[in-house]
Amino acid sequence: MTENTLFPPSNNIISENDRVMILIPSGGLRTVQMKLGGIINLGKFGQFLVDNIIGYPYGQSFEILEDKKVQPIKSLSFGLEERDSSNTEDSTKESTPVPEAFISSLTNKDLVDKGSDIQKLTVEEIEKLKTEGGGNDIAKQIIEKMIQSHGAFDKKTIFSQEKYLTRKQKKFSRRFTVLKISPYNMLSYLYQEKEPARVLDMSEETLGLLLSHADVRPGGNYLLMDETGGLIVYALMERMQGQGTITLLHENDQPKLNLLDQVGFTEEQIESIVHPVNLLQFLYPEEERAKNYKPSDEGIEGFPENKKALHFKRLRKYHLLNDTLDLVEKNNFDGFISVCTLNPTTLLPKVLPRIGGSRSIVVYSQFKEILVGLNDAMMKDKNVLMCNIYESKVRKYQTIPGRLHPLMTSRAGGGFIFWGLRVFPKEGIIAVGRGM
Amino acid sequence: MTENTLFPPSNNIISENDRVMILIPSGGLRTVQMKLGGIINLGKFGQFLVDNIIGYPYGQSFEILEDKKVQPIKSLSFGLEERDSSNTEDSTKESTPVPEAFISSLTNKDLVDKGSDIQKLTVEEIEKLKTEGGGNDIAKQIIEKMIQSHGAFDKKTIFSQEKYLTRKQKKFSRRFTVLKISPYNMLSYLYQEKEPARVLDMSEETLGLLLSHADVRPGGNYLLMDETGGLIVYALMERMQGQGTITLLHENDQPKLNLLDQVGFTEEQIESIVHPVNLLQFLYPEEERAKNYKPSDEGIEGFPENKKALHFKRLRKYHLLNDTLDLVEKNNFDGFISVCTLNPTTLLPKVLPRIGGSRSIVVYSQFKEILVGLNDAMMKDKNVLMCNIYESKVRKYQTIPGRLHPLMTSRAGGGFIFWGLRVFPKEGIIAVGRGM
Amino acid sequence: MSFLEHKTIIKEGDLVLAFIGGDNLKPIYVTPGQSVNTRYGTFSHESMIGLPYGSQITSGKGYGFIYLLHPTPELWTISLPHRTQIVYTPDSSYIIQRLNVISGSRIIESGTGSGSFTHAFARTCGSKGKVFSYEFHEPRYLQAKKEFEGHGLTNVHLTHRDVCANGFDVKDLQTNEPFYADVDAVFLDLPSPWEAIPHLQSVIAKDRAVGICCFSPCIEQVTKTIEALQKNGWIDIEMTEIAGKKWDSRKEMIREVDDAVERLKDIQKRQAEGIEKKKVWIEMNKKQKEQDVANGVPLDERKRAAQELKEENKRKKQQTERDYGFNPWGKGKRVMDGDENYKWFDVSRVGSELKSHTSYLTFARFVPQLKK
Amino acid sequence: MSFLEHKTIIKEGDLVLAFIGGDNLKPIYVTPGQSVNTRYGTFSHESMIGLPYGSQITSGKGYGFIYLLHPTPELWTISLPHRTQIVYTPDSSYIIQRLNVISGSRIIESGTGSGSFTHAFARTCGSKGKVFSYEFHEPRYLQAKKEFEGHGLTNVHLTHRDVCANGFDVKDLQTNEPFYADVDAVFLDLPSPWEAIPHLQSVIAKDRAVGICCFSPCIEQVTKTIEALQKNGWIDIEMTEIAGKKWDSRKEMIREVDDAVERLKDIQKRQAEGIEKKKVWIEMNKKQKEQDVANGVPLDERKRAAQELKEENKRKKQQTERDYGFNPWGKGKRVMDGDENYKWFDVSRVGSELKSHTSYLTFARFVPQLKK
Repeated sequence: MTENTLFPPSNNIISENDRVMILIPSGGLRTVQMKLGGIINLGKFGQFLVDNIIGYPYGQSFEILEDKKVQPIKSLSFGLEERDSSNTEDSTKESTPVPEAFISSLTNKDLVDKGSDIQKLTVEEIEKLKTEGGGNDIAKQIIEKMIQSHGAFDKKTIFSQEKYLTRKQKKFSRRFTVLKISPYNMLSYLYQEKEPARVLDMSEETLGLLLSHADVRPGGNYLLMDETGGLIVYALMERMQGQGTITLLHENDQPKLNLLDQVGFTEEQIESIVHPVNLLQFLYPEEERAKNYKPSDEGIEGFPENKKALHFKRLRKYHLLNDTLDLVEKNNFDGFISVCTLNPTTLLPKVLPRIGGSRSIVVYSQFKEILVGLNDAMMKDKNVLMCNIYESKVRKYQTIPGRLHPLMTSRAGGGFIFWGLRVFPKEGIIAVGRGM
Repeated sequence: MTENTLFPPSNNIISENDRVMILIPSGGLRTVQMKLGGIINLGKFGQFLVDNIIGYPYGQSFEILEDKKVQPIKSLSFGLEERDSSNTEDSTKESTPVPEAFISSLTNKDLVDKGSDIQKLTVEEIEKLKTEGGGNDIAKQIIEKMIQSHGAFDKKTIFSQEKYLTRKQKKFSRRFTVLKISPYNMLSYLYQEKEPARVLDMSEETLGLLLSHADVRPGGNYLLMDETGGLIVYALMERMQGQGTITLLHENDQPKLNLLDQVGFTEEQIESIVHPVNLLQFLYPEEERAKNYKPSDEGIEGFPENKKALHFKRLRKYHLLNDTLDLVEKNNFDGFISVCTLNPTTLLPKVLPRIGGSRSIVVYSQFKEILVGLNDAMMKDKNVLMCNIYESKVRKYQTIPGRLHPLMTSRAGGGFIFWGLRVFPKEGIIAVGRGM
Repeated sequence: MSFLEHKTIIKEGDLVLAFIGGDNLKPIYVTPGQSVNTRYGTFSHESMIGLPYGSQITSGKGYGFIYLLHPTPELWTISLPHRTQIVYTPDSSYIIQRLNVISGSRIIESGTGSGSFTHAFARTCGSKGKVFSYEFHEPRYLQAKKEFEGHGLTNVHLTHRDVCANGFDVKDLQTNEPFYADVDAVFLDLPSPWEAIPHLQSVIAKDRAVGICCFSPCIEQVTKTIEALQKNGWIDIEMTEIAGKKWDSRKEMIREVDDAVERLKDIQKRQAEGIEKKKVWIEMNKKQKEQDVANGVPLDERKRAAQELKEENKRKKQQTERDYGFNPWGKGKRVMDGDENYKWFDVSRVGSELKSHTSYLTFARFVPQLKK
Repeated sequence: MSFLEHKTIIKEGDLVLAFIGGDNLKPIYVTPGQSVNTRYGTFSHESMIGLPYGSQITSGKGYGFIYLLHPTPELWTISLPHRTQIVYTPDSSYIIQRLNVISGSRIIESGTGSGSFTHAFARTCGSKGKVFSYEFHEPRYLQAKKEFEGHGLTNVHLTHRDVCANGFDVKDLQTNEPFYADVDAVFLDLPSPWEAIPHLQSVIAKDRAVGICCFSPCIEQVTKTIEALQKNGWIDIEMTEIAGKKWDSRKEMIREVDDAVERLKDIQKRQAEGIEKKKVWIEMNKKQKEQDVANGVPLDERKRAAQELKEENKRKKQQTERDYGFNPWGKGKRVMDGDENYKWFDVSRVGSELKSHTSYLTFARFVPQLKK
């Protein structure tokens, strides 16, 4: 319950030891730590020295030059996007230019589609170019080589040529943006890195919906189940910035919070707000409190340093669990958030007595069918009011004036949430007036 | 199996005795019959004499004049839509004009929202105007009266004024369009008239998806269950235009096809393509064939006319059922379409043996959850291949250049379809290669 | 009572949202002597004081009830009298998430409108953050001012101004001294955001990346907004839409084909019995007539008896018609959803109307050019 | 074999779609001597002749199989080598429905593209209708021509032409005589439909209402299309989008909270037993050492023995780690979906990628002005 704890990253400038998110032209994300003297290798997108990007604000984009140097650039955009920008003088300087010597066709009428036949440049040749060191010049070389060896580039329309170039630039350009790490982009990262199962298939917009429906704010005391390795804990911590408590209910011997290390939290920062409690402790707090071992401080002065440290650590653990059990037994949590795969229909009745009046119950599931069962049960259980199932889906556009349209494909799924309010019904009321 | 039967409406010109669909400015639909000398009463949208619209092509719009006369107009559109039209000279002539004397504000800044307070015209006054006979002039009068008595019309921006006018015009203008009756607009009509349950909540786009997935074409022989009172039968008949057969499986003593009368089919037209068969006859064709009563034609020449007619009707029924049972026992239907509320998971296995190889199985349900159970069962049953659940949702736009956006609200629901293909698996195959 | 922190017990003067039914929430300030009137009864404010939030209370008459809910921005959005188009939770939650609004964030919001989104911003920024909200329409400005004070939104800095004409620069509300807003994120819900965008430069943060979201219903507004953002140095411009859906759950009866077959057999059996009965009845009538004629019963007496018999039969038939025979799905009975005498599917359903569009959301970022 | 009617038995020369798995359909013309090769085995064409459509056949090696499917426009769309952007079934079915295409309809389609939509139009128009299809790109035109002939689409009238420049007027394919197309419905899938719209006047029906659908991916194309439609007298212009979705069903294991509690108890019990065992072991080691020292066992001999014991224990521990103790959800086991030793939810799921946009569909009608 410490106030004013600064959570990572603690400032708005790329700083030594920060964990940062790197966005590459293909849309891919990576997390890396800013170790002075370190070299960040982006594979075919090049390499750069950490020292060269320290001191820039988060959000800055760079182009890789020779010798692992970088040059700040305005943004990652290419070709089509820049063409439509009003300050074209600036942006064409930054983009890989369309070679002017190439002829284009008015329509694609004479273009024969033969797929890979048309690319005379061999895979080996491209691979060789890609592995060569150096900066964005290499990308320009690759793309120019590809155009030269493209049998029918001049048969394409200008539009098709631009589209082709943008695609190649996204594939080869040695540029990147440094983003401040956040739950939002960590979720994107986890999803993209083919681990949707790790985040139970949750989308960014569903996370946002969940946080709003749960009324998460600085100073609240929430009960949370988080099966994502800490992403939801992270999202709450970011919103709360050290004000309030998160009682983390879990089903294992220890809570799994590996993601929090990954984004740079220290154990102390975590302990200052997160109170872990397992199902046994949560359901039988008195029995488990009795088992809570309080280390004796007899003869503590005479202990060697390491033994003293161990003693204080054990004492801290003892107090943390006691404090947590106090929170549990108060039966007044400011909300319950569940992002886990236990059957919510049997779980929720066990949790409800611990939640404060008029506070939110928010249960996430990858599958609507599971929440239909829960909603049905809760409509009968009079302790939860205004039960419904909600979904939020974002639809992104190709935002190029003159070529505006929704993206042709997007990720499916993203999950659903159940939202209801904990209430205290009177006994023996005739069901008149409840507009169900 | 008669070829070349002409189905109603039999031509493209509004003709005597046709059943037609009337579209009114509010978007509402009505079905009426073109009885010569008849008067069609559209309530507050006015009245007109049938004779005055005979001979125009379907799709024609009209404005109601004095004395139940009409004047053909280009379209139903108003205000905003017309403003953006290129041939404004034409269209402003047709639309209720914005009174030019009214002042408008640059912004809505000074407009105080008080809802109904602002309308000084009493409800009674409007009601009185609405019930007055006459043509579109009345609408113009009502709208001008409303503007005059609107306390803050001059405080609105031109855009708000136009929006207000369009809304009022849609509410009061005495205009209409005559549409050819079709399954598409009958479905819209049934849905709009607050009978979504009658069509099992099916949307127009879902009907389209169902017909395509079922591979409905002239000449096919389909097995159909239709709990909508005949809408699906109608949709198939329209597509097939008398070529092929529809075996209509139903669970009652008689099939319910009241919708077909409503759109103007004769009994003969229906009998020429629709073969009704109830569940008992379908499941036990031999036993039911044995019970099929063939009227004796002994002494037929001596019968009085009415008895003779009855005899031939009975004979026709006898043959129709026999033909239908032949179709059933051939086990070679060109597809199965189910739009009914029987549990599909237990129904489908009883129907499958009657369906031809590689033919479509299409099952509609209002609820995805019901089809999830079916899909699951069919993935285990090796007799149906490529099972999936499909949904199609149309999103309509306010199609006014300069003010283009999706409609703010649209109907929810619309249903889902299960689609799979009937196949003949070999016995005892090891499940290698089926990429499920 | 404040939207920035939660209370457990209802006190005099608190804002309570009375749940009447469905989405019907009635905001009330607890005032002794006053009462809430619904069609289910009257509920005195006094009876609410001292109860925990979330309590159910019954009306004086003892039938009918309401629940006493603690206000949150999301519930406030539901209960709100709609003065203008509202930013609903699917949109507002995504905007907050994507603009990375957290405790301590400094936000610009224009226009204030009905003030619903202001509540969500204020809750999320907390007492360490700040929401600069601008409204050009005076009655709406005054209404919002009163509401924010009543709701304890102490972190909202409300200004009555047309930002398109006069920009975003702020003054201390007490001293009237201008100060630097130093804003992290901007939300523009204006008919022509492109007129406001050039004015942002003087108020946004100079030492860190700033996010923006412009909220416009029409596609043409988006096009102009994108142009203005590009012209003013904003990058990573992306237009999006949010589709929010809400379902309820219900029970749908399972109708088995075997039951349908049994029902058909039953109908046929009853029809056959009917034909048999009719034959018997005709035969009986015939015999009666012969007998009557033989016994010399007068014609009109015979007619009257026949008529009586006919009516008697009609009555009987009507009674049998009300009897559905084999009736596996409770036809004609009042069956409650989930009745355990029947089998049920668990299904879900969106209400009859769907919010298919609210507005286009155009996001962008501004990254200050810092020299190393 | 033809897309316009269905056969029951596979004959030589027929087009068969071989179902390999998932959405993988391989079109083959049944030719004795040839065979289908998949990674599951080889399937001779000869073995297909005489079988009913829908049959499953096994490979020569006896393992692996394929299904022999009858082509339909919808399956053809799935199996098609994607030469151009394809109009998928959710869009094509809605367009057919809304333009009221039925047996006997006369349709214009431009461009032909990969010819997938042509199949659906031809199937629905039937032998009494006509599809006028235009393709400006010669290789695609030739490919389509060959395909339509092979597929028995006798009602398709294919023209190699740039309709934007040269309009829609048709000539008899044999006699080269111009004739009146008399068209009921028009579908334009062109980069600039506004250039083609003015040419429609001479080919559409003059005595009845005509429908049109323009298929364009970008919003700016729609704007230009609407202008052209208005200018050319089309009415009731409405832009729409179709969202099509496809789900499969699967089983998700039900994990009960009671089992989780039991599992935690079990873990704690085993941990306590572990601590107890460790204590016993330490005590035992200590005694052994004292004994060994007392017995004068040399130091390296004692070290070797201790090392052996340690390794033995490590092996044992690894074995016990593989034992999950109370294991209600089959952790570490290969559990098949729906295994009856566990409880399951029936759930549905869209594949990992969603088609979120194909094109905007702009519909309009043209009503001829008939004098009474």
